Amino acid sequence: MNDLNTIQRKPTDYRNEYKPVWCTGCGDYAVLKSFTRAFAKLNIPNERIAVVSGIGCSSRLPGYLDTYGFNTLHGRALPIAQGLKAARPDLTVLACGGDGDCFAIGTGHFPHAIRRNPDITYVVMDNSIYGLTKGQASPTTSRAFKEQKGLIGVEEPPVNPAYFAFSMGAPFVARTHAGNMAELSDLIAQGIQYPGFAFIHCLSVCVTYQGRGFQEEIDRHVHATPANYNPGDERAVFDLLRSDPFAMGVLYKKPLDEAAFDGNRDVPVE
Amino acid sequence: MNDLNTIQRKPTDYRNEYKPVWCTGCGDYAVLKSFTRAFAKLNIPNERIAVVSGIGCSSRLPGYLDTYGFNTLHGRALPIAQGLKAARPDLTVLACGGDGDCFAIGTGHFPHAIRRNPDITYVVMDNSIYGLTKGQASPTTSRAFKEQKGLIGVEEPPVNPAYFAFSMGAPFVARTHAGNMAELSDLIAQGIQYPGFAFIHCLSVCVTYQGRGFQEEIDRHVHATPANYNPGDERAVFDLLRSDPFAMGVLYKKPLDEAAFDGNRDVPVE
Amino acid sequence: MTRNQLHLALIGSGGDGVVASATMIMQTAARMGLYGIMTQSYGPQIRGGESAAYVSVSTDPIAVVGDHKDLVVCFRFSDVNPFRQEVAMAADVTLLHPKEEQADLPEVLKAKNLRRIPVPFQELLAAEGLPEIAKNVMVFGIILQALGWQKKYGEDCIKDIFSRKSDAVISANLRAFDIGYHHLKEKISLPTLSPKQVVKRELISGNELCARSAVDAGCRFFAGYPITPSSEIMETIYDLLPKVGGKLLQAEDEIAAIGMVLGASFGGVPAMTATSGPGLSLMTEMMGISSMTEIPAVIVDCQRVGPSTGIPSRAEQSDLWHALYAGHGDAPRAVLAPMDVPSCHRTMFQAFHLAETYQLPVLVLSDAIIAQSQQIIDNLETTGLPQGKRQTFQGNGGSPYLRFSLAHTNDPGWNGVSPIALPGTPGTMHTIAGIEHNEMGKISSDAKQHEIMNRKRFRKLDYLAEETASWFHIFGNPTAKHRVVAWGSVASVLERYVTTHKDMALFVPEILSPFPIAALQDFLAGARRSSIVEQNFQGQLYHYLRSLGTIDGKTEKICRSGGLAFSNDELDRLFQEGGA
Amino acid sequence: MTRNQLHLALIGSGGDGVVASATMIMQTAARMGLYGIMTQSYGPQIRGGESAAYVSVSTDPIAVVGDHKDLVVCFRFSDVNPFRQEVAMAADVTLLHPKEEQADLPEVLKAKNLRRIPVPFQELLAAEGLPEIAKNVMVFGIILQALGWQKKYGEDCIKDIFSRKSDAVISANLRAFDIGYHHLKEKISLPTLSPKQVVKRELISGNELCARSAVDAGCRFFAGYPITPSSEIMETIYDLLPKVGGKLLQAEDEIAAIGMVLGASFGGVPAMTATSGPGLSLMTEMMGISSMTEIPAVIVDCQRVGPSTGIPSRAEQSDLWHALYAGHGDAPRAVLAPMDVPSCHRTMFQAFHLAETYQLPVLVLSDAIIAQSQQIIDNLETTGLPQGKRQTFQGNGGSPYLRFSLAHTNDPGWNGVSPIALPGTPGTMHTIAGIEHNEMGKISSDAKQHEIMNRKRFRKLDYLAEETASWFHIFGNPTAKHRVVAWGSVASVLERYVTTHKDMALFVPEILSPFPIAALQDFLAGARRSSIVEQNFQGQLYHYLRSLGTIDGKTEKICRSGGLAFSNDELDRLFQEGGA
Ligand SMILES: Cc1ncc(C[n+]2csc(CCOP(=O)(O)OP(=O)(O)O)c2C)c(N)n1
Ligand SMILES: Cc1ncc(C[n+]2csc(CCOP(=O)(O)OP(=O)(O)O)c2C)c(N)n1
Ligand code: SF4
Ligand code: SF4
Ligand SMILES: [Mg+2]
Ligand SMILES: [Mg+2]
Repeated sequence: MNDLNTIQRKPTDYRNEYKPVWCTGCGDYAVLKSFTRAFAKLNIPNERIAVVSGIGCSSRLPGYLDTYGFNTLHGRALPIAQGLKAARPDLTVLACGGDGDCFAIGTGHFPHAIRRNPDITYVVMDNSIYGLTKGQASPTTSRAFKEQKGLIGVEEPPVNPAYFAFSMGAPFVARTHAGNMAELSDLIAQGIQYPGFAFIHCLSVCVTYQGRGFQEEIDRHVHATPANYNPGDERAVFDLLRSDPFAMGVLYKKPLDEAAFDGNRDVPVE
Repeated sequence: MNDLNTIQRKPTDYRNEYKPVWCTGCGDYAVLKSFTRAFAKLNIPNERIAVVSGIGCSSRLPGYLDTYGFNTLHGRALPIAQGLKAARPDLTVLACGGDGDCFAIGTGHFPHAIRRNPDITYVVMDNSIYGLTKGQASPTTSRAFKEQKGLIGVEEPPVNPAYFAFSMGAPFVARTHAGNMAELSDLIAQGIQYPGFAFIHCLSVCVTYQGRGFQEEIDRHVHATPANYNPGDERAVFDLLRSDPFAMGVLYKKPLDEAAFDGNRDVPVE
Repeated sequence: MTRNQLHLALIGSGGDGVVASATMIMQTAARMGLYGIMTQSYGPQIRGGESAAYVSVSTDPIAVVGDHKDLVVCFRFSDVNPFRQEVAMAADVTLLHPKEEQADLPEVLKAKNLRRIPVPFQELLAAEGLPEIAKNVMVFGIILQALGWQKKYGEDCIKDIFSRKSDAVISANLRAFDIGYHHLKEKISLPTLSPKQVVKRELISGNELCARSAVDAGCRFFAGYPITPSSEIMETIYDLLPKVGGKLLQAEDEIAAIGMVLGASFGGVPAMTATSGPGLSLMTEMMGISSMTEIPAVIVDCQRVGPSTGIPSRAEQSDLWHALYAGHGDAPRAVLAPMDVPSCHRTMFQAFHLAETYQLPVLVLSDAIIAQSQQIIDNLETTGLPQGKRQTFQGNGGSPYLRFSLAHTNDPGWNGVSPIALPGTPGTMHTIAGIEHNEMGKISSDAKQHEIMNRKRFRKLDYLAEETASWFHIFGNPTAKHRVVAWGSVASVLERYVTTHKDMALFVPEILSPFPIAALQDFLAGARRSSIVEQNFQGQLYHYLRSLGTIDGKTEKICRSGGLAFSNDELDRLFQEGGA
Repeated sequence: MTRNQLHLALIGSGGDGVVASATMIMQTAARMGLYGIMTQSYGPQIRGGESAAYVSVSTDPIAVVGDHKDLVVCFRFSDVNPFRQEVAMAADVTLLHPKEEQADLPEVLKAKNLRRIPVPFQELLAAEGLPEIAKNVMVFGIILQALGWQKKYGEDCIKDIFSRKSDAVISANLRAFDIGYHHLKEKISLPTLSPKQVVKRELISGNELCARSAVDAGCRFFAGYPITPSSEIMETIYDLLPKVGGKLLQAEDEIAAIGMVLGASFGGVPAMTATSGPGLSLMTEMMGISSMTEIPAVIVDCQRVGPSTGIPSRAEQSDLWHALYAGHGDAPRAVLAPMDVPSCHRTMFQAFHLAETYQLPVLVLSDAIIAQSQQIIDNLETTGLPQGKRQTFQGNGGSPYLRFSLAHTNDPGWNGVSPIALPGTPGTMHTIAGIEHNEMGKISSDAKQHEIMNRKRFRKLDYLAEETASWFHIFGNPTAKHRVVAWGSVASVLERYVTTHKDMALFVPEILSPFPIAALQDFLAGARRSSIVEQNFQGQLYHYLRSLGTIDGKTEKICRSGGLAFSNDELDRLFQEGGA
């Protein structure tokens, strides 16, 4: 294994030469950049990183990284990432994908990944729409937007991703948006350093099917968690998560020693 | 349709002649009885009832009722019940199954059934074990029990069913145990009368693979919710659900008018 | 010069509006009494990347886009590359391209008698102060003039499209159209198409028609999960179902979707779902319980390139084996396939008829080409189509109800179907299960009972096969020496091919399982040569027909992976080479 | 009187301990140098209902439980009913039953020269103050005496079983054994079995052996979800993996299980899962991405009666079509099948060899009989078994790494496999996807590229087929006039059958796909009659072999639904009737 400190890698060192297929203005470009910045910040050797995604516009992300990657099946990033991490705990494993990928077809895997608490950082790029299949309502689409666009499922209230993760017992829960690359890359880096399952809910606009109103709404409402907010106080977390979808930053964090209950993290399968 | 009030049905009127395959002492016998008592209490014509289950010991329950029933696939009671209820809102639809059925393979359907909030009463018979497949750990098996029996998944903390349902937004959440048929049948009746998705977490002992210690522990700890407990106060619900797995009764209940947002409940598909 | 067909291609990228212009041409053709078909193709970019639209207009019904283009509009030569395998030029093709385009002409756009016409698209708009967005309407005008079609039809089309917009928008677009229509000073010598009858016809895609015909055939419940290239079925039926009192649920995944369908169908409501390969694979376990519990379900699979995620937007015929054989255990089912857009209508009636009549799952294998093509079609007849209803049980005076009654086993006329008592019916309460069971539905682990129930379930297929023995088409001269079998969108390519190859006849099954074996045997009898033509790597139909004993080693297997329709040239070559 | 086989049945219900007693007999036989096989059967009740254990002991290796019982212990005549189809009496069967049993002898227990011995089980225990729970040990003693086996072996067995218990427990059980052993005053004239060699052999089930051999073959990761009749594979490998540094995850469902396997395998670790029909159906989509991304995976399917939930505890061979054909798109795979318990060893080596060498999914079709039988087996050899390793890429000095390199396409010796660079390897970073891709793994929607990649993926199968062309067995006289093909547990029933039918030869494939076609053609050449025998309703192997062109309509299809093993009598009848 390379010594972490011999060379200092730049964000661009983590990008390969492929041009993303995303639409101009898609939030996912910023998420891609934030991944590379987080890697550079931690100076992780490219070959030690593996990023596993599902299917969706967002799930194309690993294909643009100069790391190992597996663009798997719709909804299945987490099982595959968990198998990889269990067999190869020596790798830095991340998972990523869309809101549909995680909260529709992938719903069943999410609570169980959280229960197993592997040392994986999972970034959900939430554009509140099925982007790749051209704009159907996803589980996070707001009722107002569904009503306005005539999408199916108007009666169904949206899933609250960070609250879902917290309720299932995720030890590290954060939220930000693609418009804030500094925060996003910092949170990804924190997630990687956190020795358990780190969930990062990242609002990322789909300019084509959600429209720019999504970003405008984010920009209008976004704010940091209150100054006195304690992400270790579960009652406070409950109150915030249920009431405020625009508070950004680390929303919940279990003390490190409680989080890392798998003592055997760095021994790969023989 | 029969007039509800012409005859008064007895619990035994809802049992067919088949002898359950359950082991002697299995908690599911009492659950079956409680179903029939709830039906009799509400005096629902047998033919208006449909009970949909998954696969497991517990999922055999519909086969012993003199109602319509569908013993489906492992983990799939909820999608099938939802399709039935959507197409035939004139029926009283219940779903039932085991902890594995609901919280392992069926996990992905649970939050979405809750979001759609159909008028279905869902009884999970939680023996904290995979009964039918001979005693593997389920998502609700306690870590202590796994450790003691050498079951797989010792590190994984158990799922908290009532809290899961509440977090996902279920408007009616109750808990009891098979040892308390009076309460169970009352809760099932309340669930049926509630005009939205009613989730009933019923601890039910598997004498064969969990052993009688399970029932003893229940008997030792079981208690009603505190006298001043308000199942409409979400903060209080949060506190209770996270701290007390043995409080029994209605744990959470949304006011009726908020719950019944599907205005069109009784018109079957033409 | 008159011809009866003309083939156009529009190639560009985001903002060029190639699909919009092409759609306007199609709508105008439909209004004029012409027929036509249009397909689209995309580069790798999600939106805004390269895209192409192919339009063929014709005086007679046409189901396949023509190979050699008579008119091509290309907005950027560099956009052509992703489509190089699917466009070919007629010898005397006319090419319109921006005046500003400096690059060398790409190989694919070259032709013997190419007529190259640079057009100052940008300038034309700017000169009139029209916004960029009006470009597609202007291009529509240019093409209409080139085709020699009356201006009035184009104007009507625009008024229609923008009917819900302000007058200002309408007049701006009419102006853009006008500029385009009068731009070309010298007349392009494109052949003229004369409609045989001036009548307004309908423009519809295979997916839209699947949805509409399903509702016409009695579908009252739909559950689905989006997936390319099937999503428009859900989107269309979502609009239609409320009008007939039906319901729709968008599911959290495909397992839930087919589960909801089975729940609704258990309730007595004809129900369906639609998906593509990955979703179909996920539905495998549920298909089995539909067979086992004898609960009808209709599943439309819009096939795309596989395996796995494959190429989502491109057609292949490689889900056949899955449709025929997938699922643990012996699980009866029926498999149907439309061959073009209009035949989706008949197929959906057949699907609901078989599912409801025989109480089993019915798969409909469409594909990306049929699903996504926009075709101008004639009025569709519904009379004469099979429209079976589920045989329900209303009580027989006292004797206990047997859901899976075998009472008529010894009656040779019995088709294996037991009347179903729907929830809500008094006196016939029962529980069904995917576990093996006896007549009453009671769980049984008795091996002999299992054999008896298998016989019952498969008996239905025997009778179904009898009823569907005539569900096939023959094209060309049935005594021709070379006999070919094809299905799905490949069949319509071959239908076109045999019209110009008089030594060939074509057999197209409407039902793939149970296969109309006797008819195929008749068809093949006396052939000097026979070929199975399909678009998948392994020759799935070929091996299936061999497994049935219907063909032997002398029949040729002609197959290749999907992604591109066969062209006539390629078929020439393949038939010359002969199959494996 | 000496014989080389004896067949026992123990029938009772909860508390009778029939399985425990039977297991002790098997353990003693293993200790004495005998061979044996034991299967179990249950009534509908989850636990505590009727259950039966069938034991055959033999001086030679034996893989199939004998049809006609020489000794039957029946604790309650009313318990016999669920098993009436699967037990038959030898003419001179000895029947032990409780003295208290008053009912008439059930039909199935009757026999020409039946010797009926009432035993006061209850009294015997009570007289000695022994608890009810000791009954199984006492019964073991009675049987041992009846078999004429030395008391010492029985005592050793008991000491072994209770070795972790207190001395008091051991001595109480020895006492119960002693009472039983000396109970029968008159000698039962059961034939004596003389072991050919006094050696202690191993008693193991098919599932246990699958797990152990997988680990021996290099498996270092397992993920699974419980399902009958496969769960013991997970339970056994859970104990074994930690000893070799491997890992196991119990998944939330089968989709997650196979997903975890693919994740581990992507990491370079040989990995497997095990399931039964319903779980296999759920794994369909994941199998496709294993084919597409060329990531090895081993999937064991312990087949049970289908479709749907079917009969979970009983064997059938009806998942064959699913294994061969399921999954949308053209997706290469290999399919193997053991024919009895010991062959699971060889099969698991073959499975890991093929998966790792050819980078594709390998299915192993076991069944409920093989999975659950307890068999006394000889030491298993590992030398000589295929043990391929994955071809990894370690860098080649600068030129860019191509995950799906086609560089050797024109080299006729190239088997289609591209070396894989594992995560962690510097300089070879890349992303793989279930989407169609080019050599580099980059996403491509080019139809020609798709054809090229299909060729690459299927080229592996051609070379694999060459390597596995000899993976089959022939039993009996290969020139016999009647040639039979069978696989899985049915093959071992036929293996036994052909030993007494000298006019028959049997072909048993170890690999079902790609099928050893040439070998089968050789085998069938010159046959006067040929039959495919299998246990499913549709004749899945038969139709598959026809689809390959390996057999024609003259070969008989002999099949029926599963649930019960073929008996020799039934085979006589079936061969007499001839197939379809
Ligand atoms: C099994 C399966 N079902 C459906 C699809 C079609 N599909 C592809 S991506 C997608 C959803 C995309 O939404 P999301 O996950 O939010 O990602 P986004 O494109 O918005 O980034 C769907 C439904 C599929 N590929 N596989
Ligand atoms: C797809 C599928 N996977 C696995 C199984 C095997 N299986 C049957 S029941 C069951 C779990 C039973 O546990 P639970 O749901 O808690 O019900 P219980 O028997 O404890 O009442 C499992 C894993 C199955 N039938 N189908
Ligand atoms: S469709 Fe939406 S999510 Fe997809 S690339 Fe375009 S903007 Fe991004
Ligand atoms: S195994 Fe357990 S859950 Fe199943 S019937 Fe027996 S006691 Fe009940
Ligand atoms: Mg999205
Ligand atoms: Mg359970």
